[in-house]
Amino acid sequence: MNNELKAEIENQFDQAVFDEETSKYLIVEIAPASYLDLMQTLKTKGFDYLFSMTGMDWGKELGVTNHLENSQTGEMIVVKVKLTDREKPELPTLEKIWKTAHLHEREIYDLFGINFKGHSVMKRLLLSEDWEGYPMRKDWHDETKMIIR
Amino acid sequence: MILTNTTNYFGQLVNYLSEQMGIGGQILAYVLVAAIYLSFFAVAGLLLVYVERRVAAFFQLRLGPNRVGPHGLLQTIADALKLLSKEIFGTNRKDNLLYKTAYYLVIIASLVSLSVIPFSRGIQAFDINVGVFFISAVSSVGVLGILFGGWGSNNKYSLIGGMRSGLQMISYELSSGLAIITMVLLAGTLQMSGIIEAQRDTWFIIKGHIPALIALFIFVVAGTAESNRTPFDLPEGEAELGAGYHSEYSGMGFAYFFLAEFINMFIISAVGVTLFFGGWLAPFHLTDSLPWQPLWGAFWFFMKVAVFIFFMMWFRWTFPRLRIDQLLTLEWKYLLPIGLVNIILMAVLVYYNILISF
Amino acid sequence: METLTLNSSDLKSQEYFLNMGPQHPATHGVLRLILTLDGEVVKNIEPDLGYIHRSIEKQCEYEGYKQIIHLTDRMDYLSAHINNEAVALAIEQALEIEVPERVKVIRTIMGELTRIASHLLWWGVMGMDVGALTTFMYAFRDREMINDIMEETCGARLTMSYSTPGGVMFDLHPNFQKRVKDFIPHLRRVIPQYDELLTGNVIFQKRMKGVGIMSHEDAISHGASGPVARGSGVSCDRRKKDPYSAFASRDIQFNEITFTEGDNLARYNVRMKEMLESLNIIEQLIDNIPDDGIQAKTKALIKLPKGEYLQRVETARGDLGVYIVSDGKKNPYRVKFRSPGFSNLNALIEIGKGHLIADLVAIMSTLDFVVPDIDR
Amino acid sequence: MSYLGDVIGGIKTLMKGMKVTGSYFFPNVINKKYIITRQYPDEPAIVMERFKGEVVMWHNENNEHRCTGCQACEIACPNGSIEIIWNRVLNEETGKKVKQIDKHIYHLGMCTMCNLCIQACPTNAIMWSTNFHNSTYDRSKLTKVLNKPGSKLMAGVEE
Repeated sequence: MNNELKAEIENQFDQAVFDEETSKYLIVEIAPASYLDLMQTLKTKGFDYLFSMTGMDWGKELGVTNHLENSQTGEMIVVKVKLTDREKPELPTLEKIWKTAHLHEREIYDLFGINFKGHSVMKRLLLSEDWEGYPMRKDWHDETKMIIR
Repeated sequence: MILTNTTNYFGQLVNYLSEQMGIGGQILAYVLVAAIYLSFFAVAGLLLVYVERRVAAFFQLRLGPNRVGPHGLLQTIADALKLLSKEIFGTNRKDNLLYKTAYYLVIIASLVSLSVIPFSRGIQAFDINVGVFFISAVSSVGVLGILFGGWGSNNKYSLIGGMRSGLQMISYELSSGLAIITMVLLAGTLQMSGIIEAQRDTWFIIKGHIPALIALFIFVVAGTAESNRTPFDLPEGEAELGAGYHSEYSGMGFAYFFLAEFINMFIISAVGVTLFFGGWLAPFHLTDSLPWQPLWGAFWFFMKVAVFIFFMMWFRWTFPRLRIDQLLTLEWKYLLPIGLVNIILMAVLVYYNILISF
Repeated sequence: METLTLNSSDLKSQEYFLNMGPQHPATHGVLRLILTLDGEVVKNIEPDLGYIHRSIEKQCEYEGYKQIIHLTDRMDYLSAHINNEAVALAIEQALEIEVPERVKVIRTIMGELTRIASHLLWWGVMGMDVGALTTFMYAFRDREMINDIMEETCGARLTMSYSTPGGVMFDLHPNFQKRVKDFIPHLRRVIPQYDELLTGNVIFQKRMKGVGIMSHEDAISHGASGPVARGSGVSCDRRKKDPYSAFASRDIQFNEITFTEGDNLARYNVRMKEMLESLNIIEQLIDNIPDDGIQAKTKALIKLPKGEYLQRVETARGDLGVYIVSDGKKNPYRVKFRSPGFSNLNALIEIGKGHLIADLVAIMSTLDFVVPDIDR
Repeated sequence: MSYLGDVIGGIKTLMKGMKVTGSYFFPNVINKKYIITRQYPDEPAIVMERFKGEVVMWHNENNEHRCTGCQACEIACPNGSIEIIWNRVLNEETGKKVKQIDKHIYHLGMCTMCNLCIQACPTNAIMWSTNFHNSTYDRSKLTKVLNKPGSKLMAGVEE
């Protein structure tokens, strides 16, 4: 199944990078431009359950790791998208495809500062509006609020 | 003079003092009676709060207040003292007039209704010839207080609570009125003492058999609703509205609302006992030949009221709350039609005298 | 400063805002909902989170792997043990440790006890939310027995920190089996009482039936999991779908409870029936706990190999995902807790609309939020 | 007919609920049969032997403890609740400088009772106490020094 899927994705999205080493699930890394298309395609292929959206800071790039599940077979696929622009990172929203993306994207916006274009309420969720910076980024540092041993 | 019953002890007191001391004596007598009623109000209210807490505790596998005084009896007095000493504060931009009038209206309504309740033979401040009607009229003034409080506090939760309360009271007045009228058909009088006298041989709950039972059921439901208790505590609706219409009251303002709720419960029970269970009459004429008749009457009256109140507490600690639309459905689709049919049934029974009497 | 995303110019003439929470009896903690109301009808819901956000994910990046576990207790404190287990399993998965059978069985029994305790608390609070105040004390009486079992073995009543990578902290207390065996018939006896007191009650039925309907598709799209999704007919029990601990190593017979109505009553019934299923599971395990040690060999300082690991377990609230990205150091590079409550909250935004406030409270209750779980 | 059926069925379910609460109420009134309240200060609290109340250091009657000052607990602690102040003292017999604790400081206010320090301790010097009377009016009182003043390392622990 994995290989079939891989081939199909490869056909449609030539810039997709696959990674089967680091995780027990198939990881697809995709450029931001074809991110929405890929997710849409995956949904039609039966991956209808957006398990989680994880904001990531890989040091240089920011990004999102999506865990998708096929709610029938229980199969999982991981979709990663990396953004090199740390100043104004932008991604298209998945809200239209999965309703659960609504809160997940707000959380990622809040903690990582990735702006999801087309999201209905792109506001801070956990932190207050006057918070400066995005605390889950690796370069975020606060002498008073963080004590690192 | 409205005072008609010559065996009325309060009436005798007024007459005696006014004969002795003229107009001053009359005023003194009125003040005395008022003082008696006010102190009864306070004591009964505090006692009911204690009983409610204790009963609730036993329902909920707890002990309840048991530290202050013997068996915790003084707990509510301590609470009242605490409430007295509390600072009174409200919201910004509240409607001060309505906000401050609210609790007086509520408490006056329940105090005034108390005046026509016959505690025993001759112990009744105000034996008016339209007693039952008077109670249902006056007790609906209380809803004004709740509406005032809800609106005046400038708080949306209070407002919702107040509005719910208005809706609920207006609806359920109807049913309780119908239930009362059903029983009045049996008595042929609206006077409280008259109603009790009519039950000397047979209590109305037995005399009126089926329709009386239905009327009792309607009366209990409507009465519970009128006293804003679970399952009809929507105006407070703790889980939804915090505290509803009295959210923004503190200190004695809150205490008045609280006391009035319990006195209302007492009044509803007293009316229920008077209408259905023969008021202060002893069951099976048990104590009729004993001396101290008025005291025995009071004893039986309070016993019956206690049982009635206990059932209301039992409801409260068992049932979930209704939703506002279900509340109205229950009233307009169930209680009101049943009540109307019941009144006709009762009328027919009374006309053809198909009643049980000993 | 202003966190309201709606302002009064968006309102229609009949509508007004109601700020529900963060301090409100029905929000079970510090959830804040900004409601747009028309009369009592909810037109729009906007959650405002973060009142108990402790940044557990960020903290984890500065902790060793063993030290993460105690933080997870504080997430969904009602299924603390299952959270511990999830992290432990994720680490074991990464290190490819095979834990002793005894550990698996202990973890499963503890997990099911936690689930029952959580559902009991939910049941009590559910009653409170619809106005039946007595349910709370009855549920707490029975939950107390589980807390005692937990305290006797784990040393804590709520935040157990009982699982460690490769094993469990302490061995079972000698009284454990006896206490659990006392508890099972007790709960079997009281659950019919619960049904008589609340489930069967006509007022309760009327309050629950047909309220807050979430369709099968919506449940999937909202990412709902646990009893919430199973109330909508989505079969999503991780214990069945991708078994872990004793569910994998033993042949445990139990049913996945699903209802198709998707309303409040369905979600309610799922949880009520799940308690009995959990009792079944415990009954099957309690008599034969093998005796092969409580700790697999682990290094004192755990370093996960480079890579990323996802472990999903079924907590009392649903599907908890622990996603660990490791770069081979002693601290994780990134830890994400995909909490079930967070996705279920997403469902509330939609299914709460168009209901009365009283119904919204009931819906929130059947979605069973634990706010620290949402905020993390 | 379903109208009347509804009413009667509804009342029946209500009576069932009242039966349940009543079955607890009346025995409670008579002899407090089902009451679960423990009146805590009067009745002692039931604390299990494993209850994780606070970390204490075991001392024997000669005021000796088993802590070698290895700092394993300090490292194991997730939130820095334990600080050990130590110095090296010359051991008269062997002539070597040995690590010795000066103060074993324990911040109860930060402790999450996760048991990692006790698990980490190689010499079983620290253990749980079931004491839960930990509330104070002053947060600084929650910072405790575990080793008693003047206490020494027990002989033979070092090996």
